Amino acid sequence: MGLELTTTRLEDAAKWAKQSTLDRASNWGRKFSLFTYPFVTACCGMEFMSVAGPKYDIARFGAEFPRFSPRQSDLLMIVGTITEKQGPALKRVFDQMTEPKWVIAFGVCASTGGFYQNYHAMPGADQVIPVDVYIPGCPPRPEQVLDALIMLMDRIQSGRGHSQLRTKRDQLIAEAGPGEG
Amino acid sequence: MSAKVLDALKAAHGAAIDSVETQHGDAIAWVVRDRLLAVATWLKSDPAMAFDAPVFATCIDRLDWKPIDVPPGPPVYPASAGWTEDRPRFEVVYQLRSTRHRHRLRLKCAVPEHDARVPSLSSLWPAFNWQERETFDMYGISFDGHPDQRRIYLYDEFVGYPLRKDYPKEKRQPLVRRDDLPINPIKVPGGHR
Amino acid sequence: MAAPSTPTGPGDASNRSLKQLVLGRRDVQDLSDTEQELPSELMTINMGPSHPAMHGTVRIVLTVDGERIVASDVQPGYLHRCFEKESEYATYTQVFPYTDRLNYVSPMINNCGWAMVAEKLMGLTGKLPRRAEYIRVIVSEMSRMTDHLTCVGASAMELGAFTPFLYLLKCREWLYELLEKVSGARLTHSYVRIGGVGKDLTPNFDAELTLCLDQIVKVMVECESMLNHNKIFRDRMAGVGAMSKDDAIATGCVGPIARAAGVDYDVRKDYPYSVYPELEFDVPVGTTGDCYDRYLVRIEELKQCIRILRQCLKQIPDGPVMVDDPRVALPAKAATYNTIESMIRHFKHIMDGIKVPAGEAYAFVEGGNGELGFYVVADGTGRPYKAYVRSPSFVHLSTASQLIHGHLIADVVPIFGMINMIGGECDK
Amino acid sequence: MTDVVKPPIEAPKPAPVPAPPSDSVNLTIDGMPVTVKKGTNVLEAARTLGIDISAFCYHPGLQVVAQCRQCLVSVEKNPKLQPSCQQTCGEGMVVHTTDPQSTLARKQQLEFTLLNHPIDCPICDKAGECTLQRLYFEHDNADSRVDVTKVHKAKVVDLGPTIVLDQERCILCSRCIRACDEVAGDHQLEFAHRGDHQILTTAPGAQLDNPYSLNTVDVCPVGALTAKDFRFTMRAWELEATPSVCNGCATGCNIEIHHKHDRAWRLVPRHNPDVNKYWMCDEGRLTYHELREHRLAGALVDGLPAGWDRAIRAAADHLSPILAASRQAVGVVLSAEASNEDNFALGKLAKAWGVGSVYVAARPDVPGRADGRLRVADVNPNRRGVQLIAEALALGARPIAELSADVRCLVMLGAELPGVAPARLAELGIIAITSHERGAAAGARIALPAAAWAEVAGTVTNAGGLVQRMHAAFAPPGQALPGWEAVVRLAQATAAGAAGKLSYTHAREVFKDMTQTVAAWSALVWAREARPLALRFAGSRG
Repeated sequence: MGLELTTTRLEDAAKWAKQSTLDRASNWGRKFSLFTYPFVTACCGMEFMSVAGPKYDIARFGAEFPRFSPRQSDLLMIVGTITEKQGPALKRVFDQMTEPKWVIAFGVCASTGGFYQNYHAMPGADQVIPVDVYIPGCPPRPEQVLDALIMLMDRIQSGRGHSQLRTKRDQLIAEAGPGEG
Repeated sequence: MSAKVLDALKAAHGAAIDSVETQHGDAIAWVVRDRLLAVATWLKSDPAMAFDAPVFATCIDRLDWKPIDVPPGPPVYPASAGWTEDRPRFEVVYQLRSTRHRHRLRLKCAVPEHDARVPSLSSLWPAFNWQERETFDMYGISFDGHPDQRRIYLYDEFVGYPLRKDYPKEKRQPLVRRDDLPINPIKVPGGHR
Repeated sequence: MAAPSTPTGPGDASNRSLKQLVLGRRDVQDLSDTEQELPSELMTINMGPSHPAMHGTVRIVLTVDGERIVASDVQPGYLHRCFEKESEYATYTQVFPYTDRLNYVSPMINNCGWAMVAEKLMGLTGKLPRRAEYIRVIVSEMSRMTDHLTCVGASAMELGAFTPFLYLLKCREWLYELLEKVSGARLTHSYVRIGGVGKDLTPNFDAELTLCLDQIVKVMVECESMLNHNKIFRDRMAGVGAMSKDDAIATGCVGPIARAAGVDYDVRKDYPYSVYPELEFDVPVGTTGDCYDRYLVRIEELKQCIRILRQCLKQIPDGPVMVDDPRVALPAKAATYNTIESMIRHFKHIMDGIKVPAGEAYAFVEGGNGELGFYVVADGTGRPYKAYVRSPSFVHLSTASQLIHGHLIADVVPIFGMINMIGGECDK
Repeated sequence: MTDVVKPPIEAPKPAPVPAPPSDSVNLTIDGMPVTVKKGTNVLEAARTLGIDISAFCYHPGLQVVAQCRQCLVSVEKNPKLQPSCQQTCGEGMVVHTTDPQSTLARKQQLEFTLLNHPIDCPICDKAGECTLQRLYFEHDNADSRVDVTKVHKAKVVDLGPTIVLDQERCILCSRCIRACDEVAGDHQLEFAHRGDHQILTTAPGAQLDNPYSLNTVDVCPVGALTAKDFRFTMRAWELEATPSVCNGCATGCNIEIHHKHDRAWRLVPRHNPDVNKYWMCDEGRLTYHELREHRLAGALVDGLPAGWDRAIRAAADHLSPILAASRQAVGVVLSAEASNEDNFALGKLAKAWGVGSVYVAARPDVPGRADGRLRVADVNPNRRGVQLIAEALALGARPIAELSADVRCLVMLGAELPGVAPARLAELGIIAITSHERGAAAGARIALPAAAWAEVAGTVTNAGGLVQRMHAAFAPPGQALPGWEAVVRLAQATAAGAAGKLSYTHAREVFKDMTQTVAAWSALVWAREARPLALRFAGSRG
């Protein structure tokens, strides 16, 4: 594969990545069977309940099944404020999930820290792990969450999730052989 | 009702009480630090007081206390006498309630910065166990005789006491190294003093 | 407090309607089925900080002998968002959103508590328009309902009963929609203001709430029939995590937990505030202080909430919803844009904050979990010098170690469910 | 102020003699007795009691004109209301400020003032620190009663190089006119027209261009006069204030640094009756721009970036052989622009090394600058301090222009070596401890980044010998450290550190050592650190 990898940026992996039919098929399967690990910490959890509850019903999108073991889940929903004390736990949960995995930052606290800018609130979960979709709102409305889920599905289908890209990049580097990169 | 409690307290423990005041109907008694445990024991056991229920314990850091727009006339705050520039920096506050008499009382203890200790009341009211740990965690007040004085909200690696007025609000002490982040020089707010 | 407290017997005089419902209880000691086995080593197990059965985030380091808990270290703080530090940097009005996120299951009550402490410092207590007081009670009681609905529903779900969870969540959704119509936000309302409330109720709020309550009553009948005599539910709840009356008082417990243990203490009755003296309601009190009694107390409080709400809808007068005091009330928008006087006043209120005279005060309300208080030291500026929240969850969680002592690991789940530890409130 | 280090070292003022009884008068204000010095006006007397009488035109540093009529009070046995700023306290006088008559008069006066005031608060630079806003909010707070069209005037009048005037916002208090007259001694502003068409203006064709013009912005109670330098840059209430001392010249005006987001946004004068009263010059106000220009953020070795450790090692490697060969070959340059602490630490190091020659670098005097007011010819903030330190340490310091031909290596504080020929500079191996990368420091062999004056705690000595305290307002850029700390690191890397004499960890320790060495400063104490005060917390002090 005559690629010259001059950089290891994730965006380039996306550029080089060509989806095979198999990729497309497996990504189609992945996007409709998301197993969620709800990392619920705070107020957003109430809205997460509503999303999972009868009226908004996340089951319509194939993501209703919360798995409380990170090893069995592929979507990490960070629901609520992440604090410095929580950071190691979050990172550990993320590390325990198997590839491919995706992350949604649910609410403004998980995205940027929101109006908690202080010594203990982390300014966004992306300080410690990569995030695929950010949902604004304090807390977001359930409709926003469903919208974010659909956005994530698009991303999964096109193979542009963080972990998909990272896998692709590693693959490309391996194919390019030693001495490159 | 609050006046009755304060009068009884003064009558029984005159020497241990620095001063008493009432603010917005809340009874407040300033207790000499060394006598706090004795006064509290009496408050709990005396049938006329019967402060059986603890409400909260906390601390006030008066580091930059400069009340403004104070109405003219004698100072409304603090009403207790003897307050000058070299006043103690901290005030430890205990709020008590009596289920029988329904009265409430706030005990205050002046605590200087260089000797930030008070006797623990957790042996009298178990609820103060965690409340005092919280006060220790946030203000660095040490409670003599506390069975388990550890940080409660923050982690052991945390340096300093965040609710002190001189702790910068946004001074974070991360537990997870942020390697993947774009390089931001981590600055210590306030710089070199 | 090393040993678990034995449940007190039934027959307490204050027991109104619950004594028939405490049947089928087993004594704590009977639970032992591993007593006669070979001696085993103690094991340390870590629960949390991200655990499905923990409401919010708390970490428990359990030392177990087989399945039995012999020691535990409960570690809160994973959601410490520095309410007090943030409040010192926010104006009194800007603190309302932070209070929303303390007990995020019943934000309106927190709003009221914060407003009341500022009003106490400003000498406005009792001078609010009556309509504002009634609106505050209405939204508070609705919030209390969402709190109890969530607590009961989630606890039931954690014990395997998924249907009541969905039913009760449906009720909560109705209440959220009503509160959204009133305040503009589903969950974090920031609706109450110092000196009144943000805006008036919607025009047909009366009919909508009545309809909503009627439906909730029906759903509650369904849920109670599913839970009250459900064998699994009762076996998991009754006799679990019991607390004596004396312990409840000494450990500072309040609200449903203390009332389940027989402590007849409700801020709305004992230190009446707002228009509660004009409303008729009962305070349910349990006898044994175990999880099942806590469940029953919450269910009964839900019914009392409905009773209060129906009275409020009948009694609420017309009139303004904000006190007529330029120190706290914002001018009308039209005047703000067209006259310099109102513009200045608006500017000063928003940018400098409402000036609260120097002093200190402690004001408290009956929150979803009990006495929720705010202790504020003001220095005359528009921002609190110190703001402390007396959070019932924190006090209740401090008893958890003692409540789960001697129980099985599985019992941790109902005990924590019924303590109803709310992370935002507990960790501040 | 607590952070002015007292007493002054030269010509100490005689201790204040207790005022004889005849020098004070007793009066009663709102039922409260008060004793004040003879000649005090009622408004100031009331302020000592905590009674805030509203006023626009009164300024304690300016002449009293009593033209805004906002401070009217009732004085018993006086049929008419009296302006309290002009009313001198008399023995036995009984003053009322809360009686219905005077309260109403003040309220109505405020209503008149607001009559034509534009609804500009959201776009006004003064909003948040505006006296009109404060007085309305605290003393009136009533709704508008008028429904007439406001008189319109010019919104953007360019008064000169520094100031823009909004005539609509002007409330005609004349403070700015008096500030020009009394502070700058230059009558450049005047009122024109009559009634509600009256405006503030300069003479036709003339400009407001005196060197103290920006003081008019400070005294303006509303947002009529705004500084071109500051307008539309930052919200006043979001700034934080840290007390410090102006480093623009040898006067040492007391200032507040108003800062946010780790940079200064403006400097404003801070009241000090012994130095600058309420004022400072325009040039001094604009010195904060230098804090962001040509800054050295990291250590450089031969012009290339290096970490602190590498740079210090390189400096030690460079110095040690030269020092070992000949003490005469190394020169140390103290700087009249650096603080006492930095100079003292470097002076001590020079002693420890035993170098042959010590010099003082200072910016040359600007002869036309001195005006007998605040501006002086010497534009170095600390020339006097360096002299005293050099004398106390017996360094035999000479001006840098007398640089000896033997010197092959210079260890210098600051960036400039005025009076040294460029050719000579090129052959010197310079080790510079500097906040800015310019002048001689730009060609230094090793440049160590130092914090600038607004970023560190320290003291400077003004021309009168007054030692004044500066506080750190914000963090220095990049890896910059306080100058004395750089000196300590340098000392520890060379043999001098072994003596243990230079092991300071805080400016306080340098100061303490310095006061023990410099006899004239033996009575000085290190003032407590001042924490930045957010202007918003100042609330309504406007």
